[in-house]
Amino acid sequence: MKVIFQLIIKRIGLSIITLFIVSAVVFFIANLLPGDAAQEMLGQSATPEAVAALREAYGLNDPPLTRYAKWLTGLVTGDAGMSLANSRPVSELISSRLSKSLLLAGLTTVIAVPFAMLLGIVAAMYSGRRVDKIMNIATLSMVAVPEFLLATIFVLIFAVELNWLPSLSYIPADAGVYEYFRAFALPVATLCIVLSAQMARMTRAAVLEQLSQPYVEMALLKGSPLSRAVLRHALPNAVGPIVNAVALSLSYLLGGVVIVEVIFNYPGVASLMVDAVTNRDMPLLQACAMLFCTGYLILVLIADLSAILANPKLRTGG
Amino acid sequence: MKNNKQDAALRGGHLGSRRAILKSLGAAGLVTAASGLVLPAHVLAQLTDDKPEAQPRQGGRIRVATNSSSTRDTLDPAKASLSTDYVRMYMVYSGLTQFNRELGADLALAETIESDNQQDWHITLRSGVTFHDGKSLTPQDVVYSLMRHKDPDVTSRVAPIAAQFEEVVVTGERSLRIMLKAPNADLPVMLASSNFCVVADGTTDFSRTANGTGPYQLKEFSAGVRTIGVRNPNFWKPGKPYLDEIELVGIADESSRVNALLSGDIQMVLAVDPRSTKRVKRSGTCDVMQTESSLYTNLVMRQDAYPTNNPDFVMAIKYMTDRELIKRALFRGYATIANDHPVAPSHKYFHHELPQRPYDIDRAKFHLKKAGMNGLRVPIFASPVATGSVDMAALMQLSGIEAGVHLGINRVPADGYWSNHWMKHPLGFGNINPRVSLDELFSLFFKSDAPWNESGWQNQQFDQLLLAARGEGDDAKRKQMYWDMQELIHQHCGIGIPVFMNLIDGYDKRVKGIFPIPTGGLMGYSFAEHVWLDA
Amino acid sequence: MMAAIKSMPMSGKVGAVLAACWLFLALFGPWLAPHSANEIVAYDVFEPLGGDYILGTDYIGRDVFSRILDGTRFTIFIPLLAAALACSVGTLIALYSAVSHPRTDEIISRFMDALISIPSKIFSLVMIAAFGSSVPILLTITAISYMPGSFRIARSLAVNVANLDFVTVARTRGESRLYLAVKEILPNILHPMLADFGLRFVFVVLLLSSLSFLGLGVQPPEADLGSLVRENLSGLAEGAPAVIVPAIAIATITIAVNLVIDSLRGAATYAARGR
Amino acid sequence: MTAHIIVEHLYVEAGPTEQPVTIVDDVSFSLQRGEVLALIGESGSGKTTIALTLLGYARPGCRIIGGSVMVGKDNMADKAESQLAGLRGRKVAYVAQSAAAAFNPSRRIMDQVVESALMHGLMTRKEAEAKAVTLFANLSLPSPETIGRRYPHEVSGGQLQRLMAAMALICDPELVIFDEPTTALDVTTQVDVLKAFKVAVKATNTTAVYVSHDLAVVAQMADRILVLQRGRVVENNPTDRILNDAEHPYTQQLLNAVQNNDTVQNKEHSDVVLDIGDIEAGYGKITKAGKPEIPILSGISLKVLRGQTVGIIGESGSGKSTFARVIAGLLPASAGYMVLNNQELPSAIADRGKRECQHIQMVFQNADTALNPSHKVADILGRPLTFFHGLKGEAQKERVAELLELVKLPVALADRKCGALSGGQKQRINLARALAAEPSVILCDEVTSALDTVVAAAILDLLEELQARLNIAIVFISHDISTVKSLCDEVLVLYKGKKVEHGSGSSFACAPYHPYTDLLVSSVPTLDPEWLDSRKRDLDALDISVQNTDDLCRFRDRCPVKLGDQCNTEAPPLRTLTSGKSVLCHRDQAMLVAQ
Repeated sequence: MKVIFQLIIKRIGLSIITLFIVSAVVFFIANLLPGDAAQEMLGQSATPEAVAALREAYGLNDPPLTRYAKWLTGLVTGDAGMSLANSRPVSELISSRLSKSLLLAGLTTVIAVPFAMLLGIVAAMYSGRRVDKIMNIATLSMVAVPEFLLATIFVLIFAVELNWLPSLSYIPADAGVYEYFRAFALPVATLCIVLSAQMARMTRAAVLEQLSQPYVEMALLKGSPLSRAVLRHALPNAVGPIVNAVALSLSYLLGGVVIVEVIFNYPGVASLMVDAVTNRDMPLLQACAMLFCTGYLILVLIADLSAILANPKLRTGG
Repeated sequence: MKNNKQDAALRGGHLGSRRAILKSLGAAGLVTAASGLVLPAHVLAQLTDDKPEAQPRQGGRIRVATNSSSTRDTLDPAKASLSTDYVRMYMVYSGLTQFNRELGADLALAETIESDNQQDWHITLRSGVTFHDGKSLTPQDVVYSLMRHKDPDVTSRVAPIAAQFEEVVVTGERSLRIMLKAPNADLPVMLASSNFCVVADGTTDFSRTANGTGPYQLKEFSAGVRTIGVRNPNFWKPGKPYLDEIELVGIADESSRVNALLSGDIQMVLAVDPRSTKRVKRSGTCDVMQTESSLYTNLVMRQDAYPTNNPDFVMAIKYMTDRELIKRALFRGYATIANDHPVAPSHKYFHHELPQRPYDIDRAKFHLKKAGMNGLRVPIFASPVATGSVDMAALMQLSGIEAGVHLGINRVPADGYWSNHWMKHPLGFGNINPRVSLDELFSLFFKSDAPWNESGWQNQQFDQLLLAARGEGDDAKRKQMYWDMQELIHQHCGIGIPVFMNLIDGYDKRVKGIFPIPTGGLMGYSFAEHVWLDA
Repeated sequence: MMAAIKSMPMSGKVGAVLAACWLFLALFGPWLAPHSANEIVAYDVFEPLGGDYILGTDYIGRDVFSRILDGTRFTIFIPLLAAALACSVGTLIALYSAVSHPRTDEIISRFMDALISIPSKIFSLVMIAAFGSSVPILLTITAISYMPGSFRIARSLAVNVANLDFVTVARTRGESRLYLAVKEILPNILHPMLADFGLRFVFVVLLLSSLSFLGLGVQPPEADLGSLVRENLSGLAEGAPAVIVPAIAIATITIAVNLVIDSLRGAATYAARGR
Repeated sequence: MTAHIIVEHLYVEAGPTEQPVTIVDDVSFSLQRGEVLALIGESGSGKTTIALTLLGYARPGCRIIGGSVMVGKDNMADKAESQLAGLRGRKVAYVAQSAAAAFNPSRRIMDQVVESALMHGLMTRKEAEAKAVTLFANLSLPSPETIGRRYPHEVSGGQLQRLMAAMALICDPELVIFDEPTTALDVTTQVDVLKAFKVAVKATNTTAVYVSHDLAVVAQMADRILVLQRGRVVENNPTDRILNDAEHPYTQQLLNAVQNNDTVQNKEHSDVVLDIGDIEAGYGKITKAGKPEIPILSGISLKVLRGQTVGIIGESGSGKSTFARVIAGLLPASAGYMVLNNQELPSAIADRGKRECQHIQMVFQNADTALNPSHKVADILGRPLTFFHGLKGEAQKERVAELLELVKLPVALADRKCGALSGGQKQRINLARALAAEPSVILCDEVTSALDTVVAAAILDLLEELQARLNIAIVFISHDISTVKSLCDEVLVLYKGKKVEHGSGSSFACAPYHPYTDLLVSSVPTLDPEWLDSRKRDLDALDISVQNTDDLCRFRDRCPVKLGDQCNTEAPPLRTLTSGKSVLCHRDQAMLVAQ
C-alpha cells in the first residue's frame, strides 16, 4: 500500500506541472485567435468606441502575460473567474454541465467497457479462427464509420422511423428511470460503438500477449481447458495494459464527444468549450481545458493504480 | 378568417384615437393593419391550407427549437443578437409596437403614437398593464428601456439606432414623448424590434430573471441549454396567450433539428433547409411554413480595394451571378430572385419597373475586358454563417471561369466571421437580416457613413435622398425617393444581391394559429403569443 | 515490399489490394471523373444509383461519382502526410528523450501528456479559428494532435531497446547520443512504428471527417470523403448514395489499412518468435 | 511386462504448412514404469518437443504429424483437446524449465499447486492443500505450512523450481516430465533441487522423463539416456553405458565437454594493465555516508596484468556483473580508484576519453541481445574500427575479414544479419567486436553460460588461444568455478559483493577453500552417478536475512562450518594461506583444511 501512496503523491505533483503546461499552451494558442470577447459580444453592431469600452470592462487591455498571471493566481485561490460571454462565474457554468457530461460518460463506460472486454477476450481465445476474423472486421468497421453518420442513422431509425426513442437526449425535470433510459439510449449507443471497438482490439492484443507466456502453457499442461487458462490465468495479468487502453479511450468521453453532444443537443462540457472558443471566452476556455486535462490525468492515474493492484509484485513493492 | 377576432380586439384597443393613428402611422403603412382584412397575395398563399378554425384552445405545452444557442444567450433586450434571443424576448417582454404580417407595426404597449413632424413623437401607454412581478407599467419604464441603449456600459446592439433619440421624457402618468435628432417616419416600426422591448425601470441584472410584460413568464433559463416560459395569466391581450408552457431550445445542426421535429420531440423548428422540406411534408404529421422575407446573402465588393473598386469588375460579377440556378439549386426554389438591391418584391416600396438584371456571361466578359481584368485571380471569402454563401461562391467560381476571371474560394469558419472577415476583403459575402423599415436598412448598410457600409460605398445623392425620405410625410413622394435609391444601389453600389431567401419553418400540424410575419422565421420570432395547440 | 506482401495472410493481401486501389484513385481520380466535381449537372438532388449518374447526384445536383473521385485524394493524402509527420516527429523526439538525461525525458513526457489531454477536436477548432482552414493547416493540426500518441509508443519501445546490451556496448565504446539514437535504437523500433503509422492514418481520416462535421474540414468546393458524407447528410433519410457511398469508401479505406497493419504485426511477431 | 511408455515413429514438424521443417524425425523409444529417461542434446535437437508430445501437446506452430505416443493405454498423439485436458496434470505432469516464468505471477503459489487436483476433481481443497504441504516438506522446502501463501516472486528460484515439482506431483501422476528444470539455477541451489527431485520420484515410483543438455546433471538422475541430434536419436542406452563407453561420436563430444581439463598454465606476466582499489559501488542515490542507497560491492581490489586472465566467481547476487559494469564505467564507483596503463581512470564513462574506452572492452553474456539484430556483421565489426582506428572502405573490409578469421568464422558471414546466426557464431562475433577495438582488457561476463556445453567449450578454447596470441588481459566473470579454475591465472570469489577468497588459479586446484568456495566447488556435478547422493544438503533459509551492509561475514547464515556467534558478532579477518591466496574467514588454515 505504501507504494501506492507514494505513487499518488508523485503523480499529483507531476499532474500539477502538466496542468500548468496545459494552461500555458491553451492560453498561448487562444491568444492567436483573431478578435476577442468584446468584438464577439457586439458582433455586427461593434463600433470602435463600444468595443474599446467593453475591452476595458473585460480587462482585455492588459498585456497577455498579466492576464495570464491574474487568471493563474485566481485559479490557485480557487477562483476560476467570470465568464465573459455571460457574466456568471465559470465554476457555476461548468458544474451545471459537468454533472451531465459525467452522467453520459458514466453510462457509456458501464456499458461499453464490459462489452469491449467480452469481445476482446472471445476474439483472443479464438484468435486466428473464424470468430476472431469476423470480430476483427466488425470492430474495424465500427471504428471506420464517422460517428456523426452513426448517430444520424440511429436517430433516423429509432426516433424518426420507429419512433421508439427521442431524437434529443432531453431529460425532463421529473424524469423517471424509464425516461432516463430512453433519453440516453441513442447517444450512449453511439459512443459505445465508437469506443468499444478500440478497447476490444486492445483487450484482444493484451490477452494474446499473455497467452504466449509460459505460465499459460503450464496451465494447459496442468489440464486446464483453454477458457480457464484465459480467464483465470491470462486475464488477471492482462489487466494492466487493458485498463490503460480503457483509460485512454474513456478520456475521450469528456472532450471528444462534441459531435454527439451537438447531434443529440446534449448540454455537456465539450459543447460548452466550443462555445467558449466561438465567444472568445478565455476564462471559460481555460477552465474547460484544465478540466479535460485533469480528467485525463485522473483516468491515467486510476489505470496505473489498478495495474499495480492487479500485480502482487508491484503491490508489495517487490 | 381566424384573425378577425384578435384584430378586432386590437382595434377596440385604440378606436378612440383612430384619426391620430392614421395621421401618425400612415407613413409606416399601417392602414391595412388597422382594418386587417386585405392580405397580400403571398401571405394568402401560405394560409390556404388552414381551414377556418374553431375557438383557439387553451392549454398544452410545446417545445420549440431555433438554430442557434450558446452560453451567450441573454435575457437583456439590449444584448439580444441571435434567433433564440429574439424569440425569448418576445416570449417574456412586449414592446411599444409589434410587427404584423404586412411588414408594418401594430400598437402593443402603446395605445397611441402620434407625431406631426416625424421627429417629435407623443406616446400614450395602454392602461392596466402589469409586469410579471405585479408592478404596473409606467412611462418611466419605457423611458428607461429606450434610453439605456445609449449608455455605453450597456453595450447595446442597437446603440447606433438608439443614437437617433435626442431625448425621451415622461409627460404624464400614462404618456411620454420621444424627441428624435432628425425626423424619422419609421419610428413606430423601429420600436417593434425585439431590442426595444420594455423592461422595468432600473433593471440592471438580466443574468437569471426577466421581468417583462410579455405573454409568458420566465420559469427556467440556462444559457445555451434551454428557456422555459409559463403562461402569464395577466397578459395584457385578453384571452392570450393560449399555451400553458413553452420550452425553447437551440439545435445548431439542421438535420438534428428536422429529425427532432419528425420524431415528435419538437413541435416547431426555425430554419428548415429547403432540401428537408420534402421529408417534412412526406411525414404527414408535420408541415412547413414559408415566409417570404427580405433576408439576403449578398456579394460584398469593397469600393476601396482592388479590383472591386473598378465599376466594370463589379458589373461583371453582377452579370455572372446565375440567379435562377442559385434559386433552384441552392434553395430548391424557396427564394425570390433579387435585382441587386435590398428591397424585396413583397415590400410596398419595391421598384417593380426596374429591369431585372439577367445572367449574361457575354456582358460579364465585355465588362472584364473593359476593365482589362481578363484571367485575373481574385480570392472570394465565404462562410457557413452567411447562409448559402459557400455554395454561391462555388457557382460564381464556375461562371467566373467562363467569363474569364478566376475566383479562389476561401471558406472561413462561422466562428469569428463577422468580426474578422466580413467587409475586410475586397470580395466576400454578407448576410443581412430583414429590416422592416427601408430607412433603417439603408442607414445601416448603404448610407456613406453607415456603421456597416458593406462595400464602402460613397454616394452623396443617395445620402440626401435617404434623409429627405425619412422626413417626408407624403407617401407617394416618399415612394419615389425609395425607388430612386433602389436604382442607385442597383446601378452603382458594390453589392450583389442574387436572391432573397424565403424563411422556412417546420411545425407539427397540431400547432395552430401560425401565420408568416416577414421580419423573421417563427412568425417574426413572435409566435409565442399567437399559437395554440389542437388536441 | 513484394516479399512482405507475399508473406502476408489472406486478409492482409485483401487489405493491400484495396489500399492499392484507393491509392490509385487518389492519384488519378480527378482524371477519371466523367464530370467536373463542382459542376451542377442535374436539377434533381439525391438521385439514386444508376440512372444518368452512376452514383446519383448530391445535395445540389452535382455528380457524386465525380466528387468521390475528386475527394479521395484529400482523404488519402492529408492523413498519409499527417500520419507520417506525426510518427516521424514523435519517434525522433522519443529517441531524443530516450537517450537523454532522465530529467529532460521527464519534462518532454509531461509536455506530451499535456498535449494529449487537450481533446483533438477542440484543439483543431481553436487552431482553425486562429489560422483559418486550409490543407496545410489541417495537416499541421492533425499531425500535432496525433504526434504525442506516437511519441508515447515510440518512447516505450525506445526505452526498452535502450536497455539492451548492444546499446550498452555502444555506450562503453563512448558513442555519441546521436549515434545511439539513430544507428542503434531507431532501426529496431522502425517496424512497430510502421504499424503505429497505419493506426494514426486511420485516426486522422476519422478526425478529418469529424472536423468536416463541425464545418472545419477541407475547403469547398473541394471536399474530402468525410465532407461529402457531411454535406449530403440530409439525404440520408431517403438513403441517397450521395451520403452512403462516401461513408462506405471511408470504411473500406480504414479497414484496408488496418488489415495491412495487422498482418504486418503478425509477420513481425512471427519473425520475433522465429529468432 | 510391457513398457509403460512407448513412443513409436514420432514425427513433429514446425513452421508454415507450405514449407514445413521436420523437428522430430522418426523418434522411437520405450520406458518401463518407474524408470527415469533422460533426453539430452543441444538446443534445437528437439528434446523438449518430444517431451511435450508425451502430454499430447505441441507448441504453437508445431504439429505432431505421425507416430504414436503411448502412455499406459492412452495414445496421447491422437486424442482430442478435451480428452487430453483430462489426462494432463493427472496422468502426465510437467515441470517447466523456468519456474519463474511458469508460475502465474498474479496468483498465490498454493492456488496454483492445488489447481490441477481441484480441476480434475480428485480431492477437496482441504485435502489438496494438506497434500501439498507434505509434498513441500518432502521436497525439503523451508516452512512448508506457510510457503504456499506466498506469491511466486516472493521465493527464491530454487524453491520455486521445487514448488513446481510439488505442483506436478500433487495428483500422483504416472509420468513426470522435467524440462531442463535446473539450467536456470545456481550450482549450489541446483544440487538441492536435483536431490529433491530424485527423492520424490523414487519415493512414488513415478516414471520420469528428464530433459537436459548437461550430461553431468543427467548422470545423476537418469536410468537411461537418449541422445538427440537435430531431431533424430543418435544413441539410446543405459546411463553407465553412455558414460563409460559411448558409441556415437556426438555423445563422446558431450562427454569431453564436461571433463574439465585442469591445466593451469603459468605464463610470464609483465606490467599491470588495470589496477583497481577498494571499489565501493551500488545503485540509488549516494547517501550522506557517501555510500549508495543499495550498496552492492564493498572494498574490492584487484590487479590485472597484461596477458593475464582473472576469474571472478559468484552466484547470482554476488555482484560479479556489477563489478564488470563498474570497470566499464557504466556504474560509477562511489569510492575507490582505478588505474589503466598507469593512468588514473575516471569512474564514469562520460569522463573517459576515446582511448580509455578503447582499452576496456566488454563482452556480454547474451549474444542475442549484445548484437544489434538490425545490423550486418560487417557493420557490427566495422563500427569500432572506424570509431577507434578511423578505418574505412577496403582497409576496414580487410580488417573485418581478419577478425572473422581470428574467431574462426567464414568471411562470408560479413554481410549476413546477425539475427540469422547460431548462438555460437553470435558469441564469436561478440568477441570479435571486442577485439576489433584492440583493447588491453576484455571483460567477459558469463560469455559461455547461455551456450550448449559443446559450443561453450569451443568458445573457451578460442579465448585461451586468442589471449596467447594477442597477449591481452581478460577479466572472466562466471558462476561456473570449474571453468574458471581451468582458465584463469588468478581467481577472485565474490559473495554478496564482498571478496571472500582471492588467489592464483593454481591455488584453487585443491582445498583449503573458504567455506563458500568449498560449497561452490563441491556443488559442481561430476559424471559419477553416485556423486549426487554423496552430497550433503546446503542450508536453505526462506529469506537470507543478511544485509549487504555490515562488515560481518555475509555467508554466515548458509555456512555449514559456522563458529557459533563469533561469526555473528565479529568481522572476519582476511588471512593469507600458505598457497598464497587470501581468505576472508574466522577459521584459520588448519580449520579450513579440516572441514
